[in-house]
Amino acid sequence: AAEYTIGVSNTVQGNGWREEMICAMRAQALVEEDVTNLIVAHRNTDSAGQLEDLNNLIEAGVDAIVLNPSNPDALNSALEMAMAKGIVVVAVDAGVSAEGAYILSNNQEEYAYLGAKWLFEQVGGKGDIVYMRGIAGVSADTDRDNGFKRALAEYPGIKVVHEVFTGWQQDQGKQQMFDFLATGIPFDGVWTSGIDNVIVDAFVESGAPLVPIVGADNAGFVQYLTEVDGLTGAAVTNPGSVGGAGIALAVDVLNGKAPGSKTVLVDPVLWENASEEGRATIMAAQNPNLDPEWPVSVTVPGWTDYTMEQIIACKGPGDS
Amino acid sequence: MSGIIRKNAWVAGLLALLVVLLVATRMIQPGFGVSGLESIARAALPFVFATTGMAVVVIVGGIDLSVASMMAVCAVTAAVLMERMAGVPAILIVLALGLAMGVINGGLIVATRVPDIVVTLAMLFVWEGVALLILESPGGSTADWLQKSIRGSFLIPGLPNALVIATVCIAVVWLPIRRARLGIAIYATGSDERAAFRSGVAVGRTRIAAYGICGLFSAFGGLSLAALTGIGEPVPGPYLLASVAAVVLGGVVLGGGRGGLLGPIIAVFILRIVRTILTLLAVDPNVTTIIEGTIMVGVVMLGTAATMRGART
Amino acid sequence: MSGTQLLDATGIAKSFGAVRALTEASLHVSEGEIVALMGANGAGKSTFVKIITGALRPDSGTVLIRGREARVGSPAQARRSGLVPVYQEPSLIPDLDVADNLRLTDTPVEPFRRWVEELGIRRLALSDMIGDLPLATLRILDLARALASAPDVLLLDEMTAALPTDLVERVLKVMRQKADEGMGVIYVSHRFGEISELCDRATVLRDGMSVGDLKIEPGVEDRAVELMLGQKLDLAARDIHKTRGTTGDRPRMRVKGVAIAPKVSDISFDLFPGEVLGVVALEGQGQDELFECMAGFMPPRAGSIEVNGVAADFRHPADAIAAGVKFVPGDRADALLAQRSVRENIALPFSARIRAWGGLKLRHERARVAHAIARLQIDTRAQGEVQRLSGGNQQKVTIGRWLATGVDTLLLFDPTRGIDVRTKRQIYPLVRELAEQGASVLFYTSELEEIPLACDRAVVIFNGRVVDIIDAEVADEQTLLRAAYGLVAQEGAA
Amino acid sequence: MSMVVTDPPLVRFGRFLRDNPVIPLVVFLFVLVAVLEIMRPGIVTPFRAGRDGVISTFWLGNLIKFAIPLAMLAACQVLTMLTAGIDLSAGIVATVAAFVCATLSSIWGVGPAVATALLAGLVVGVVNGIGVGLVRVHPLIMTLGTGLIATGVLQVYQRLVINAGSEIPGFLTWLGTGRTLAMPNGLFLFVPFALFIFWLMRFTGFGRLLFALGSNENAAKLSGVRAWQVYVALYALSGVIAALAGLLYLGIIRQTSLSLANPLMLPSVAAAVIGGTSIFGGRGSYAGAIVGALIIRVLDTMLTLMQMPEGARTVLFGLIILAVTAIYVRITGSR
Ligand SMILES: Nc1ncnc2c1ncn2[C@@H]1O[C@H](COP(=O)(O)OP(=O)(O)OP(=O)(O)O)[C@@H](O)[C@H]1O
Ligand SMILES: [Mg+2]
Ligand SMILES: [Mg+2]
Repeated sequence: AAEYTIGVSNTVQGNGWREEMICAMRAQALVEEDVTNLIVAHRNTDSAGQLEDLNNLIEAGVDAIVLNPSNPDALNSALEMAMAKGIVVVAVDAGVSAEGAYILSNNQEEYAYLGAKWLFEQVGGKGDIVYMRGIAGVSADTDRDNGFKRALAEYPGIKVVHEVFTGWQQDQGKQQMFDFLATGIPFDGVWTSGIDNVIVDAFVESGAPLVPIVGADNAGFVQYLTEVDGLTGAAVTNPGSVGGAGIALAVDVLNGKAPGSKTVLVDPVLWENASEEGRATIMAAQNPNLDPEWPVSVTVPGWTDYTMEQIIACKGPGDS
Repeated sequence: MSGIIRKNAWVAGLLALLVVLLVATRMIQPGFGVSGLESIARAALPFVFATTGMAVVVIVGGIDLSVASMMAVCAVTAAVLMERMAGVPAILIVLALGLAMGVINGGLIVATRVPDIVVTLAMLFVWEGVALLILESPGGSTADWLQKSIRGSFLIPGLPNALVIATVCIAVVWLPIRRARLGIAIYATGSDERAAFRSGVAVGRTRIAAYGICGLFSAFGGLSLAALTGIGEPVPGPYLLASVAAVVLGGVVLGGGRGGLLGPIIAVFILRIVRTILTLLAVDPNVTTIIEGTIMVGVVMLGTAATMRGART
Repeated sequence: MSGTQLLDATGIAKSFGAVRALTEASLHVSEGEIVALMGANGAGKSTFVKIITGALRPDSGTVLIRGREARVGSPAQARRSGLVPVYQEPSLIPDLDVADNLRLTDTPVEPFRRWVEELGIRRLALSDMIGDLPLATLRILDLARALASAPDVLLLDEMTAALPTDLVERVLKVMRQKADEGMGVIYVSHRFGEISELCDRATVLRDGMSVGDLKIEPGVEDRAVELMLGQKLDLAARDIHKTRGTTGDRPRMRVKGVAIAPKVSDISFDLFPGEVLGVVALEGQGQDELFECMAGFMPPRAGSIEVNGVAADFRHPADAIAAGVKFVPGDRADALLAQRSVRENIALPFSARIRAWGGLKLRHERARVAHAIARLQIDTRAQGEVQRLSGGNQQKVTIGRWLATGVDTLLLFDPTRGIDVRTKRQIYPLVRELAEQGASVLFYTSELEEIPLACDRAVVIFNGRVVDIIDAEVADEQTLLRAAYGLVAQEGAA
Repeated sequence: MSMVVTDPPLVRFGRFLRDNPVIPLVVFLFVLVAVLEIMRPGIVTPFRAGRDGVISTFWLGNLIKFAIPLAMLAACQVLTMLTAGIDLSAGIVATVAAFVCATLSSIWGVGPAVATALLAGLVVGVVNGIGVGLVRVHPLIMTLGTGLIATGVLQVYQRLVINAGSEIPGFLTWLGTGRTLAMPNGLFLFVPFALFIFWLMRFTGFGRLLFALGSNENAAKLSGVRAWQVYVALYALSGVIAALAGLLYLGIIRQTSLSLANPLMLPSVAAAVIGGTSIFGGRGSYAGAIVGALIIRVLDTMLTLMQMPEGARTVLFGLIILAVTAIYVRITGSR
């Protein structure tokens, strides 16, 4: 077997989704027999910091780089240099504009569109919605906003009464929801960008009647969809395990089995608990033992090869 | 006399540490050479500017928590302007903007008599908001030549352009000031404000000038961000804490009056190279965080023990 | 002696919140005239000087410079108008070297150098950091800097308080000489000797008000004191009750062959219970280091210190305090919590030990503090923050702290620095009283006349060595000064 | 010798405000609340009806509930700032404590989990104290460094417990989400805590020493204070307080996260400085910091409810913080 060294670059630390992504990368690298070494650069930083990490990975002589880009356009200088040196570049989760890079991306615009559309249908095409976004000025948030706006345009009866940025922080989101509830201004549904189960808690704790809530497939929220009385909601999948798929793709490319298209979009799926079959899907997907911030979709069928145990162990090649 | 020796000993120690780290990098990765140096210099660029700006205000006895936010404002402004106009006037506008933001910070501190840390904490939010108002999400673009200028090492063979540019910018701004009365006044104000006032220093104006310089360096920092990424990002990067850490590591005393710019700049390179080494060694990223924290604390501890600074409290 | 009037300040008033520092202060000085500004601690002298030189704004009043009304908004402006101060606190920048400090005030270097030498400081490089220089040198540099800018009127606020005798002599000489050349001098001091030697006239302040203008002539002291205090005070020494304590044979503290880098090479003496032992030395003979060493700030390089016959190995002032040795340092800025109240400053040692970290014993504390305040007559009008007290009252607080805790051994480093006559007259008996109650006091003073007044014996230190131990009864200024210049030792050696 | 004159009432009132600097702050808090009530009529009134005539929530209770952990972290800042220090590790310590407690509860049980969480805070605090007090590292660098180290350790730790699940101890949920007489149960923890801090600062020898070290360490040394002892105790206390705040926050948010309490870090510094604590040491008041925490929370609510671009909200937040402190400084004449 070949002996590949793969470099990983990620710019958000301390968030369940990203942690799962890293663990999926490790687990996939472990089961890929051609990968002998995985170098992970994983910290909180901006695009300039990611450039630094990418350059360091190039210096370290990796064969492929799998990155979750902080921005589609900002990293081109390093990515082009990498590809010029024959390094395979795979962007996961979001795309990059550098020519020649493989993109294995969660379709963020679709993610928002799917959930919003379901929500607007759920409230009957007419009503007041709370729109809880992520971090202002960050690419992923902008993509999702585009999807949300697209759905909004299709439902003229829907009005956004509150729009707020949670900063993708649990405490912020919960506190903001308390504030909205306190104003007494009624609303009919909540769309969240993944800060979801604390929103349900806010309703329950303040004794307010629940309204339909859209969240992500985080373990905590998915469990709430099965448990909480009177909660109608939907989880849109946004698998962190796409990172594992990225490793698999990189190895394929290194082994000369490059796919036809450079861009592979992993389209999200929506699980709702309003219908019988939806509930069945959710029951099958949920995993109460998982860290509540982790997405329950721990594998990407057709791409990843590791087992549940392996991703939870979170060990890569060379880790003891 | 001993003060000068103490100061220089600190900088010399840092320099020695930097050399040791460079040698270590070379040993870990025999291929590490000009291109590696070049990429470190480039990565260090925004940190260098943030740190020099911070160092100047710390020397005057203040602190500026809004550096990273001001850098974001400058970066997005540069990216927006360069879509519309030529690069050079855009750069001049950005530099003027940085200076203006710094002067506003300083002016507010002097006018309201609210402590530096509070004013700049508030301005951290203000400038961050301004950046978002200028550009809602990452975008814009920067002139091609600007992006190219900080790459490679064609200006002086072997010396990374980024390093040359940083040196020139800092030298052009700081050296004349340091030599002039304003430089002395900045140190005097930071060292003992009352004595400075009694010695005829216009304390308020000196302070405003120092914050203005910090704003100017933030503008350089913002420009370097725009040059690195080719776009403008309205979200402040991790430059605040990093610059405070580098300033203190570099031997500038929080509280003012003591230290120079060379030490903090060397400290920036030390912190950057440590990260490179950890990546080259493929250290677990979580352990990397632990090691970075330990090094930061450890170096200051060792330095304190070795030179017995702070003996005069 | 009446040239043109250089400065005429009338009706100056200034309040700090509820405290009226000045109510109606006036002062004038003419060419070639040296005017003493006198007043008890807290009378408002420093405030007056600060107002004239633009460091503070007056609430009301007028300042005329050469007969024309002047608005002096800042010290820089004052300097340009020819009014140059030397404030009570050093005003040089600690983190700059001498040269940069000069540039800051646009002071020409050559005249400065000349004045520094003239004033008796020899080893000074322009590259020396101010923060590394001793207090006395700083005072001289402050003065030299002022002189170098060739002022019309020089204002000296207790310039000599921190100076040893030899340097004081130089300063007085230079002042006299400059006055003869036509400069006007306003001279703030609590030392009658200096005033009668130097000044032509004295303006007396009491509670912020000008209460009189005196011509300096023999016997004027009593009148001045009466004006300053609003009451009569006997200046003679006879009311100081002096009985040699029950010495016994065992010294309380024994200093044996102590050497401290870099200045002290060999110092030995015994300090007995019930005795006040004076220390006489010129500037920089090692007395600072000796006191700091005895107080636990630094260990001796050689030799030993014993307390009650037990070797004392002080590693921290806390060790010294535990052994009953308490220290009042020379620089009050070192000893005070500037922003805290008088009470907290005095009560500080009560909380020092971990055992005392719990709840405060407020009643006990209040009583002790009140006692100390009363005993030292501290003017507590501005007691909320010690930094608002006048210089002299701040000094008293540093002593009051140890009166409140009670003392075995007290190390006083120039405790009467900047303290007015009346308070001095209170401090000598106080020291005697402590001795009578069995305490031992080591008493360094820069004013030699205090030695016979307060002490039983005096150790004279020159060049890091004890050159003589003199009985206070015979210790007149002449004798002490000769010894302090090391003349005794040389004769003895020859 | 009595020169203290009686002044006109206005001057005396000014002085009264200066001596009781919390009062203008409280006034400002009420002004903000009034503005909020005008913006959203009815929000402050405790019982109010939603669309279906159902009581929706108690805004005041929520305000206090979320202000409590912030005020507790602000205590870390006030205490350390008294000595001219700062504790930048407090937010991370709180996060660590919450995470450790939630994950260990399902493995070891609640008691040991809570004890371990507090112990983690103590350990970080003691390390800070040793660094600051014995090795004399600047507190800003020391606590920044230990904060980084703690973050790294937490990340390593979380990988060991990914599938351990998490459990929020019942009493924390009760403290965090329960109400008694419309007031959050968190007050049962906070009121004694605040009283303890007041007592500590005003009426204990330890409190005196904090002020003393902040105004002049040399003077404290001269009086026999061994500064390192105070620093070690101080930072250890700060670490434990931060851990306690983290536990309470866990009860409030009922969700573990690797960055749970980190967003409270800057606001806790802001609350302390708005409340009149000087970062240069020697001056500070905990009552002020509590009001500061409330002000920040009210501002948060106001801005959350305003419909405007995020950038404008952020600008406004900064400007209001600046305005509050500027007015405050003007009234109290202190810096
Ligand atoms: N900043 C201030 N705030 C409050 N009170 C002050 C302030 N400065 C001075 N005072 C008060 O004004 C009065 C006059 O003080 P000043 O320093 O002028 O006295 P002084 O005559 O110089 O005394 P000394 O001989 O002790 O130096 C004192 O009661 C002092 O407490
Ligand atoms: Mg005075
Ligand atoms: Mg004074």
